[in-house]
Amino acid sequence: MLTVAIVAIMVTMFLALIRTFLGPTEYDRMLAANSFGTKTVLLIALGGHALSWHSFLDVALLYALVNFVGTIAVMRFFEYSNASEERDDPGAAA
Amino acid sequence: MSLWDHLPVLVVIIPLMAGPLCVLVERPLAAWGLALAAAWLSFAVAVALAAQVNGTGVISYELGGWAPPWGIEYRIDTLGSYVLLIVTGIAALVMVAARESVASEVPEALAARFYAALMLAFAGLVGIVATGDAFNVFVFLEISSLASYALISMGRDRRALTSAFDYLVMGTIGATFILIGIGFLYMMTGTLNMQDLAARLPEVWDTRTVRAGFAFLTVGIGLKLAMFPLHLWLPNAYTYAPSVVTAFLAATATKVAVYALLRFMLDIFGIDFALGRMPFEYILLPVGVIGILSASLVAIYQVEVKRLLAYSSVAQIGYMLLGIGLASTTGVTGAILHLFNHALMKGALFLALAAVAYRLGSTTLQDLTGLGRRMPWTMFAIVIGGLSLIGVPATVGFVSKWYLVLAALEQGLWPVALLILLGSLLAVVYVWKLVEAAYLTESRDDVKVQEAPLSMLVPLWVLVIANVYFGVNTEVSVGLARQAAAVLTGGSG
Amino acid sequence: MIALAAILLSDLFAVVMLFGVYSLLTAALFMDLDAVDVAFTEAAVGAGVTTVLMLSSLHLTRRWEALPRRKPLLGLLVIGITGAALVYAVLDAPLLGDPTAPVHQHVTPRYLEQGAEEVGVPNLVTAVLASYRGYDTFGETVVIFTAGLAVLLLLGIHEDARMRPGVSAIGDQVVLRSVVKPLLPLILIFGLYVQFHGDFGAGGGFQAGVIFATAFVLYELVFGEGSARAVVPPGWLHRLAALGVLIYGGVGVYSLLAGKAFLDYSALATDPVHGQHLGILLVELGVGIAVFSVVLLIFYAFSGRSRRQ
Amino acid sequence: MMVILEWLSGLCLLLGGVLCITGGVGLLRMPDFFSRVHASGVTETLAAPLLLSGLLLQMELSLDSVKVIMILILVLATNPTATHAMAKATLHGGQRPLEFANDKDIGGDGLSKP
Amino acid sequence: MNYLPGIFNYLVVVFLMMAGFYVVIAQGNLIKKLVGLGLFQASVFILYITMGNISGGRAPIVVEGVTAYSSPLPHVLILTAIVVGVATTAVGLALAVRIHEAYDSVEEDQIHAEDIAADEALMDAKTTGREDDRR
Repeated sequence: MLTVAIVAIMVTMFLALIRTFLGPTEYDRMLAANSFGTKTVLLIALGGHALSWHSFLDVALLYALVNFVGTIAVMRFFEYSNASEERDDPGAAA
Repeated sequence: MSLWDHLPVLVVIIPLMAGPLCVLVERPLAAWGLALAAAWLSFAVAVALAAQVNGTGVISYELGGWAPPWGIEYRIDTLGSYVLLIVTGIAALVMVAARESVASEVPEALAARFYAALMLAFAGLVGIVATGDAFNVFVFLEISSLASYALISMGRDRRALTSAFDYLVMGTIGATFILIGIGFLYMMTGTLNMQDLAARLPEVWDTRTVRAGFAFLTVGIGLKLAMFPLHLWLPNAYTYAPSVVTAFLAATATKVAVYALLRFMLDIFGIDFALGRMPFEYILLPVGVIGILSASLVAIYQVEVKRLLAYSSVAQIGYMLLGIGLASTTGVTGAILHLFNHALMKGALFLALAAVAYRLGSTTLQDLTGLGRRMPWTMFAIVIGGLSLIGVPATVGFVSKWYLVLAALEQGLWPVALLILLGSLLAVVYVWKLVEAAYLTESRDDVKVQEAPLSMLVPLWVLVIANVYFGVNTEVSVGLARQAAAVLTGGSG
Repeated sequence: MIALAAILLSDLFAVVMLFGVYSLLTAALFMDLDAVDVAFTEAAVGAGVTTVLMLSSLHLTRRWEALPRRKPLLGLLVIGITGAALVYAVLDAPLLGDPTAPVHQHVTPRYLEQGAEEVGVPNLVTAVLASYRGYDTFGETVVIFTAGLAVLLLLGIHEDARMRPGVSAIGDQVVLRSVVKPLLPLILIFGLYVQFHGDFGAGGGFQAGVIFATAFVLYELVFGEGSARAVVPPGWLHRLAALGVLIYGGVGVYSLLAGKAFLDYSALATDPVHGQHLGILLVELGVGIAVFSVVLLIFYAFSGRSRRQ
Repeated sequence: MMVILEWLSGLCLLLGGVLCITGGVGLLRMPDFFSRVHASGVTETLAAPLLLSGLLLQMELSLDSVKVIMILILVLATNPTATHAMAKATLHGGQRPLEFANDKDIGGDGLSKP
Repeated sequence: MNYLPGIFNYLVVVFLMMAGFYVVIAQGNLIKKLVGLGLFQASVFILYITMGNISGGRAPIVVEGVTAYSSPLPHVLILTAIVVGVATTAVGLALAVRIHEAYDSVEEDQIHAEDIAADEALMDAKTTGREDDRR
């Protein structure tokens, strides 16, 4: 079952990756990257257990943290930046 | 162990610790005093080290108390102590002149941090020279480079920023290449200690990995060194950096890179590998010659004096590469001598320019017009430095070029010897431009310009006198250089 | 593959996001190659610090890349040569995981066999990092300090009257605030754990410093510029960073004065192994302080700029 | 007892895996940002605890299980928050869900304008 | 992934390295250059870690009953290198920000164009100034 779950996570990561490439808006990329990050956390937690890595949980914990902070940072700098010139044309991301 | 045994590490640690302390004290004057004291102490340690090496031979120091292949070793031989002397000496002199110049070119609020960065750049360079561990070279290289990027960007012109950025990109590529090279060596030998590497490399000489590692190291150091086709970052960086920084970096940074090249190529790989199995001399010779000629030619057309001298630096680096490429003891002696001499001349010239910049605010050829009468001491220093660049007898430039020509003739390379002379002729042209502007052109306005302050003149003239002294009395410098070269080339000749 | 996309996209924002993802993947690869500590650092640094810094500087500069590009011919040529050299080199390299490779034959065995006894730390990476090659790590700390100094010289930290605690830059995200608030102490505890658990598992001063700084960055991001500054004033940070470096160097100087080599921790206590332990603890603390303050300093410097435009 | 645990954990993992893929497909196939947020956010929030508790059931009780619980808490706390904040940010940035594409008045924009 | 043929990992590294290097050389955008630099360095890290790996080994943390560990030395080197890398990136970004403030652009071509324009303007000013003197 562990293997099945790991494969499932990998597939999802791949899907999220495609979404990150495609865009089309920065929000989609943000979302996909965030989702990708969460999946990485899960992957490390499960995979680490399966392959009995040392102290993989610390790493997973750190990932979860970094992922969250990264997402917040993206929002802070791209959506709530007080400078309005950043908002020229969000639709043209692709 | 007494303090006497700790000299190899002290020479690095003193400036390294002075950096953070400078940040802590915050007042510019205090920071300057601290930096000055650290630089002079470091110089004193270097002198003591040189004496020690002269007396007892190679000094090895085990950092952290771990024996070499496992821990990091500091290893100082004749060449190392020689380069240490140059670097710390120049730093000590530059620091004396720094106060006035920095006060005029750097905002006061940043001055303490500026000194801290200067100390760190200095410590990084010294660390590269002192270490006997390949990876440690990379670490200290990055300390000095990061500090120099910041220092260069402190120039007043906005182009200082772009030139610092270019330097950063080029420098990081160079450092990464060095990292790749070290990685390949480590992969094949399993060790990072230089002596150990030298002992273990012959077994794996014939693998492609080692050859590629050699190539990556050469290119990487070449980038840092401003070897001819990779020199593009240097002129801008030297032109727009604050004058003190230019004086310091021009006299030391590239010299340390040349040292690293010598160390890696001749010491670790060994002359048999570098010249026997790899076409090292066929690359270095033409690169050196083309570098000399083209950079000198470009220098002739510059109007900004700092940039002119920067191109001349690229040309002088060509001479050093040429000396290494000649691959004989005489050639390497010439290269090491030129390393020493060039530090003296460029130190003097850029310090003189710092004085000019201090009084005038800029250093184009136009600004120099008529300065021969207004700032006689400074301009006379420039003239002597220039003569030394050309290689006029009784200056240091003559000595090293003499050895280079000699080395070329030894191997029957007449054309190379002629090209060296041609390079000197080109140097005559660009130095003449300076002299003409300073003495033979009428000044166009009568703004009263005073002679530079004493604190700048004294270190300047110490360097100038050293230029002449080591040009006349060649015993010490040539003796040391020959000794170092003999060790590097395996005592063959 | 991600790298390719990074070349092709001209939206710098997307490029940076992909860089973050790429660095997560790299870290996962490191995990797979048994390099736990490296994965840990890469995740904290590559995916965390670098991404946040790149985002904030993008915010300060242009988001879109100008379209006309230069002809890449020369670049391709250089890359072709370098790539060829690399492939050439790699053909003779020992295979992945080959136990007879020189790397595993020469210096490494001593670390593996005696490291645990000589240094008294089960995590050999920490043992090598802080003791055998402690001087490199000292250099590394100085590099970090230099970077902080350089950023300070370049950007400076600006006190802006508009930066009061409570004025949030991120708008009115009530949910976000209420979730982040209880999270912060947890992060700090995690940081402490990483700092002091480094002897036994993955972690150490560097990673802990980053995690600590992350907590404050998060605080500042969510609760507005100035709120973290009220807790840790920017004016202290460079002193704190200098202090971190000096702690490390101080340990070295102490052992030097005690008659041992620079950074020989056995000088710290009568029992050498005990001294090693103490030394590593102190040194890691110095690294942690320096890294924490420099990362936060750099973040302040960037975010302070953004308000000034 | 052990058998039951085994089965339970297998079930959790399986369910979690399925949900995960569902979320991934949703993320890829849904037509606009808000439905994508929904697809990935909701499934992820359930999938992560399922997977982690599946893992927890397989492990022996130790410090590691505490860490797993920590991760669980962290993911549970941050994930919905992040998706929520993102959706809100998107509204703030001027995007509208497909159905309301022409309706300018909805959304939390009024609140979050600085 | 340890069963992959031994050389494959290296080739991936080479590919990544070239991709990063290409970005550094061929791109005109300063920030993108830094991203490329990051890629370039990260690939070197993988190279080092790859050589430290040993098949059937464990992470180098001493545990009872385990004999094969990966070599800790490359890990230590790369830890240092990662830190150096991020330090460089930070300084580079700070420079890019300052450049943007000074030139209002982070495109290399535009910056060069502005520099040349500024040079010419300076020259013009100086030559006209001289002519004024002569008059």
